[in-house]
Amino acid sequence: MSDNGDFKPVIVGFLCNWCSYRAADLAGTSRMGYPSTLRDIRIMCSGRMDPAWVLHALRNGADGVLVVGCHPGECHYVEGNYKAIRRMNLLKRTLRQLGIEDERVQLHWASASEGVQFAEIVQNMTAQIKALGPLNWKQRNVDDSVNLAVAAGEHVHEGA
Amino acid sequence: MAEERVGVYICHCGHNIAGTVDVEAVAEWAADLPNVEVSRHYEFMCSSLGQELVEEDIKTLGLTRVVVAACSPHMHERTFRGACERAGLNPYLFEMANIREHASWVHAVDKEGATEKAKALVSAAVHRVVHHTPLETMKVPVEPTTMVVGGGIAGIQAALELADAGYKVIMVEREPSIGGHMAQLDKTFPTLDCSACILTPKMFDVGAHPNITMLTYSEVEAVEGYVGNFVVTVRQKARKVITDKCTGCGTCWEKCPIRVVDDVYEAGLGYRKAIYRPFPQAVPKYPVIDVESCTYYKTGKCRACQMFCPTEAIDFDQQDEVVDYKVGNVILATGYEQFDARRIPEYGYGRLANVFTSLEFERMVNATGPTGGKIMLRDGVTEPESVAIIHCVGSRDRRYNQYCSAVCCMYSLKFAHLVKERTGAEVYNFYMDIRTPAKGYEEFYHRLLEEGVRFVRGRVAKVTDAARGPGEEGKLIIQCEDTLIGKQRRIPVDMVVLSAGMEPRHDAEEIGHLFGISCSVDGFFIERHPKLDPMATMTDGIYVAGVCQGPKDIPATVAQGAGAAARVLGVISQGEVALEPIRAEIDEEHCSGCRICNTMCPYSAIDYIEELQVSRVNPALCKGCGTCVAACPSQVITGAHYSYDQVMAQIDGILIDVNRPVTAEAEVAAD
Amino acid sequence: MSNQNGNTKPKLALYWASSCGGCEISVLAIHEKILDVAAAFDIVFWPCVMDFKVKDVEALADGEIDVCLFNGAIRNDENAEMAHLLRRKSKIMVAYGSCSMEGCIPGLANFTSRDAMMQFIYHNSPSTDNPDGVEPDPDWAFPEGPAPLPKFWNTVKTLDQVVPVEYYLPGCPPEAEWTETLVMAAAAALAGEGELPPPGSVIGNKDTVCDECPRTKNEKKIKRFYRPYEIVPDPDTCLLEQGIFCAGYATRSGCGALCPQVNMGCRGCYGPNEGVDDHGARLITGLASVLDAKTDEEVDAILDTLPDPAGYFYRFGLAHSMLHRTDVAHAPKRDGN
Amino acid sequence: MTAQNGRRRFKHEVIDATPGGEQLTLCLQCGTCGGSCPSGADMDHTPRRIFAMIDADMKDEVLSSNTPWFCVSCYYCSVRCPQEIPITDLMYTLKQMAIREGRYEQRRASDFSETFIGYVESYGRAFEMGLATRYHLFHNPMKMVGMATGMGLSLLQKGRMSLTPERINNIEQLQAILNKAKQLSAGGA
Amino acid sequence: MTANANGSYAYYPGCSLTKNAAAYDVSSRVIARALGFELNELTDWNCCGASEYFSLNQLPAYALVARNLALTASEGAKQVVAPCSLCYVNLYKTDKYMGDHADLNEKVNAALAAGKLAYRAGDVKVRHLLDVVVNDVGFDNVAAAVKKPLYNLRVAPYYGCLIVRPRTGFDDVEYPTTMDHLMEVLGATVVDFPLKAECCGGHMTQISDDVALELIRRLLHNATEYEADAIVTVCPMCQLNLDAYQDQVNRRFGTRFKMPILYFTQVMGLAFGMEPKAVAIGKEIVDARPALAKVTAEPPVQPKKKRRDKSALPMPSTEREG
Repeated sequence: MSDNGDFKPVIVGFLCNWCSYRAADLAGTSRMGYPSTLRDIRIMCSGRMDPAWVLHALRNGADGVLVVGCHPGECHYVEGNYKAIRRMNLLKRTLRQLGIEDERVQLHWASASEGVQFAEIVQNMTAQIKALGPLNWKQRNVDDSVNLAVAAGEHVHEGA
Repeated sequence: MAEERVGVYICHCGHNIAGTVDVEAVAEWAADLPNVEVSRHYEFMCSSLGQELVEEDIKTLGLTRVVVAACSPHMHERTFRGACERAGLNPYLFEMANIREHASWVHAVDKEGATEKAKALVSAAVHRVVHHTPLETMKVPVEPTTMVVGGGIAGIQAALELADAGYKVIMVEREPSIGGHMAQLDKTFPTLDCSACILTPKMFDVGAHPNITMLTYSEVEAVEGYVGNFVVTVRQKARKVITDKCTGCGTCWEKCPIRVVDDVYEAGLGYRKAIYRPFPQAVPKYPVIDVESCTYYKTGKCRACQMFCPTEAIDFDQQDEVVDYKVGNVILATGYEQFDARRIPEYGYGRLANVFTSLEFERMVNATGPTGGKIMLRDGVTEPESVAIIHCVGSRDRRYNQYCSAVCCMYSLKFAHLVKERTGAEVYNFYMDIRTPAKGYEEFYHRLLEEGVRFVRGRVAKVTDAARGPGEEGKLIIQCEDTLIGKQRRIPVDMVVLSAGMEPRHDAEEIGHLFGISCSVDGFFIERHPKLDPMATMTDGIYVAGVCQGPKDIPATVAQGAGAAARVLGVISQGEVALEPIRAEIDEEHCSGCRICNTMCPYSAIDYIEELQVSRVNPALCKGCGTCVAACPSQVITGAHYSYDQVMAQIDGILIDVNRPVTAEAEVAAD
Repeated sequence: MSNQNGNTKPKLALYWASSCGGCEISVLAIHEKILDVAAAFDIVFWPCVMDFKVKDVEALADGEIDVCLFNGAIRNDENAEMAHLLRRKSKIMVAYGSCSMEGCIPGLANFTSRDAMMQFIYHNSPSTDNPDGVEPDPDWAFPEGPAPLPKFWNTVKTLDQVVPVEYYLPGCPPEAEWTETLVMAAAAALAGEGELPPPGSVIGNKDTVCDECPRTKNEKKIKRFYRPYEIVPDPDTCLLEQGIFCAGYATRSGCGALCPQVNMGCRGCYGPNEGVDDHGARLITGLASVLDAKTDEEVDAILDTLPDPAGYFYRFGLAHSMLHRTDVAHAPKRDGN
Repeated sequence: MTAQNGRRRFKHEVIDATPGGEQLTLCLQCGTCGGSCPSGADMDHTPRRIFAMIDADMKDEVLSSNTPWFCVSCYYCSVRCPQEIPITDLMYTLKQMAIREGRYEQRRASDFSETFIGYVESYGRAFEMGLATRYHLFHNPMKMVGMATGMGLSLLQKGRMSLTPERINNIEQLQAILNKAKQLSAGGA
Repeated sequence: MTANANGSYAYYPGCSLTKNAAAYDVSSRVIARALGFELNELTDWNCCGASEYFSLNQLPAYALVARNLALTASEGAKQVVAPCSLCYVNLYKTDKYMGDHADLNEKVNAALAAGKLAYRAGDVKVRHLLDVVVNDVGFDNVAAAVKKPLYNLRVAPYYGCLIVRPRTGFDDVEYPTTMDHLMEVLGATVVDFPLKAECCGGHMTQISDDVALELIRRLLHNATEYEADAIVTVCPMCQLNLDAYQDQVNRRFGTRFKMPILYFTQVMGLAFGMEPKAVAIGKEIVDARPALAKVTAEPPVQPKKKRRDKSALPMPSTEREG
């Protein structure tokens, strides 16, 4: 696989307040370096993760979406992460059919003490997405600049 | 929304942020974001001057929203919410962007990337904050009674602290007596104090304290409510003994014809009767009938205890009692179980008679134990001439428990000392590392070296009775590599003691579930913060003390018990607690009653209202995780402070530069 | 409006772009009320029913049509051209029915590409008999002169992705009562006797099908899915609870829960309920939430009994979804094309 | 993985060539392996010590030691290792590396393996008689005499040793598979 | 028969069973017939490589084994049975590692593809014959087939290494007991044999006499100490080392071991009432006849249970948690 040169992926992260956000904090306090590709959003629990957010992020320029929760069995809200497992699994099955590679949407676990593991997750995902290349969903599939091969169609709806 | 006036503050945090992130560029860039009224950068936002800057702007510029980009919200969210509140702005109209832990500290080698990311995070906060709504915390009074679950030394310490401070305590203990594992021990390291001598007075105090209600032979069945207002359902198992009549004279167990191995107090090394008091100093002093073993419950005959009881205290028909208790806080001190050494077959426990576990050995050396404190082989008569003590049994072993049990090195040294002192036998310690990190511990190790105890550095590969030649006949042979020599050794001994580690209670996870807290990978309860808040848990009002939170020795357990009590006293003295307003709410008018959310809530906060065919959230029970919000297929459940729209806006903000690189724009702005 | 100008009745246009024709029939399903419509409106364009020509529309002044009921998705140049033309000529543009509102069944083409579809239809389908490998040629010229065919688009669009739209009428096809509501409300408003809802409104209920569905709902835990032929469902219990995929929980009501009432899971033709951005996202989250599984493996075991999830979740709404279409270059090949 | 200076560390070569080999980084030097090993007393270095030497980049000493060759594949060390290191498999890796680098000087053990494999590759089946004769002729002709008179004779008499090798039908298929595998294995261990 | 409804298995005899351990092959087929399950020999199977191929080059070694798995799967069999522990562990390990390590799986399949074969990990369940006998046939069915119980024959069940290690899951890795129970069911007296899962020396007989003969000596010594009449094995390598090298051990250490080494299937056949020849008794080098002559028609008299010594401390129960 190629590393796609200078391409720097943008990964939108959703971190649960209790484990993974703290793992990211710990990676910080321990000064563990990882690529600046991740831009994270704090949610209370991975069980809050709404599939629409993943779709929205992918459509609007993210090259990948990372959700990190507490380890199964360790959820602060007892079993929110089990719901995340179910929703992300079904979402990924659906996205696969829509042509979004598995590596672009990942669910991982990191306890509050796993700063190292958190940094590794970001590193690995960055490398995987770099290998896949930019997603560019909006330009390629919504605005149709790539897929709409029929030139005649363009001026019609551009003019609307 | 369009009229919001947002103030943005970028913190330098000295060099911590400004050394990596170009804070000036970020502030300048943020000024052009939609709705931003003012964008500043400042050296230390958390300082009183930094906070005043925010307060001043709210007052003079009429800010309606505030964004501070600084450290983790876990560090200073509360600080800046306070600043907003002081200036008359609802504290929930504030949002924090974490550009220290999540940017400058992790991207120190990539200043450009760190700056770019800081901009994205600030933009996310700005986009999000305009969707915030004012929220009010809910204040609820605190019930001053505390429940302590577990009557070992951790629970005893916590209960006494609270009771002495003048508050009621309900102590729940599963066994017939309080005392826990400490009551089984003979001597305690490193001082070699007699365990009973220091524990018994405390047990007595618990039993006699006017502020303590002691529920022994009892288990928690259900927990409802929230901090300050829990209702805990406790099942008091039937002792089959009327405690009001019983004098603890002991006639019943003397007369009882059924003898069974005592797996709990005697760790399987001794016997008790079917009606028994676990040990002489038990608190309370009343016996219980073990209905599994008692002849009466099998055949309807015998009744020896009843016939001989001078006070007619035996009641074969006594039933369990289930009672609800209202408490404000709970301290879990449920302790540990010893690692089952049978799980390591190569050490032969259960197969080779003279392999003992450490708890068996504790009972053996205890003056009140089955051998009266004499160290002897399983035959009960032969004194060993050589003893091997194997460290790290079931600990530091990925096949079982990865963690170090923290106490085995020290108690193994204690055993070695006791063997030397009482038998003069040759003692070998087989260890990977000797860990003695506390007051007086290393000195104790040195004392053992002086006493001539032998130390072999090597984890034992196996214990066998298969002799290779005459020198090994009739012995247990320890086979290991002496790693300091680099050679295999076979050392014949008479007795082997396995220093088995500590494990979470087998039902720790269920207990955690009852109280709404979780266990870590190793099975111990998770504390709120491993360093700064080791007594509290993520569930308000639930505290942990002792080994149930992680392996520790008696001094650390006592300290944590007292610490947990102090944390509870703090809550009680405030009189009321504020509940975070982060909760879910269902728009009943548009709820279609599909009931998909009904099974989502781990706290059973969602009720289905049959007559209206809609679901409803009980705000007092809701903890705000949002899993029902995410589940709602018609999107009519709103999660306060983490709403769908707020996060959507945050995504828009976080991706603002993807089509137009921020760095390029920053250059333009800087020009 | 028109009425105030004189005695002329308001003008109504109906057009059929890329769709099956069901919407046209659904207009007639308002039965005798069609007479009221005819009485209230002057029908200026309805090529399905009467002989109108494009030049008749072109001849109208801009904005002269009061209401245009436009059904069908935008699939090719012709659809788009007509959408633009009717938009220009109409005051109120109504996306009528699921195709024009969400893309509907024609929008399923967005799971594949124009080229792959042409390949399948004209070459590979089992029933194709095309020994010369002929494909439609948009620039075909007869000896008499050029006869251009409208060009097919790679991506099917909804009406509002091509032109601005005032109102939406969901359904495949819309239920008669809502057609009636809309047309009569428009007539009344044009007569100055009432107000129309704000532009952008969907004419229909705000809740989901569950609201109208008479089946008993319980707490849900799904252990596996069944295709309709694999199971005889209990007639009184929620179908989803019985493992039959039913999109009712995340689909706008208004149909009266027609499908669930005849033991068939709702297919979702009314699209998402009020305020929802992406129908599929809500179907995914709701369904996944109630799977009886705690590990990825357990989830897999259950979901392996639900083939083609994207097909279930975007049966009607793919063209209108957040992602719009499949990125064919990275998607697994679909059967047949 | 590479070391800071760009040279691949020996440890990582060993890890990469072993399925599950990454566990090696977790070695606590406890000695359970060395204590468990049936032939540990006769090894130049116990497995534990070999791991310490691997970590110290003592490649020559490791590959020329008899330790991996004295491994009897009993897997006691693997199942007892508290860090779940696949020690037996690591021994296979070390043998393989020693052969490739021509490091192991006591050729006896590696020759036994090579002779054995030679038959498997040509016939698809092991051939005990051929193995015994060829191998011992080279290393221990005296033993051949013993073979012929003592144990070998007993086995022959009892009909437990065959004088001709058996060949599988589709030997071409097997050879194609093995050749491909060798090629892949050379490509990147 | 629980695990395999139709009682039919692919059978992988392995090279040893074709010649040196033909007794094992013969007796395995015989007892299978007696117990009503089918062993269908895999067509054109190849050598598993023993431990030698793994020493030389691991990837071809896995590919070599995987060919057998692929052949099994292509014959439509779901389970393959190997009586030889070394074959068993190689098949078992290859299947498991291909499942656990994606890289290995990919390369092995690339190699198989060169022979127009493919194998998906998990498609074939690898079983040892002992596992099939105790778990699929079950002790009750074995007991029903016993016609001549082996009363008073004292046997030391010897499992060796590879039937239980690395964790194959069907018996304890350190102290297996399934064959002990099996022997009890056959009427034999089972001696506690602490070295039951220790190494027989494996290929060390070829590399270092010093190491190998000592390992063999320990086993013979221990079994003799426990007054065993015979050692019962589940592996041709163990049988060969203990049987064929016994003479050398005696010569080197001055011992006088005369311990017959039998396959468990031979012992089963005898208990099922078969003629010794039918289960290839006589192929062993240390004569088993004197030991077999000890079998009596009457069961041994059980020694009276000694009254528990009052002073003795209770033994821990042998039940294991979790």
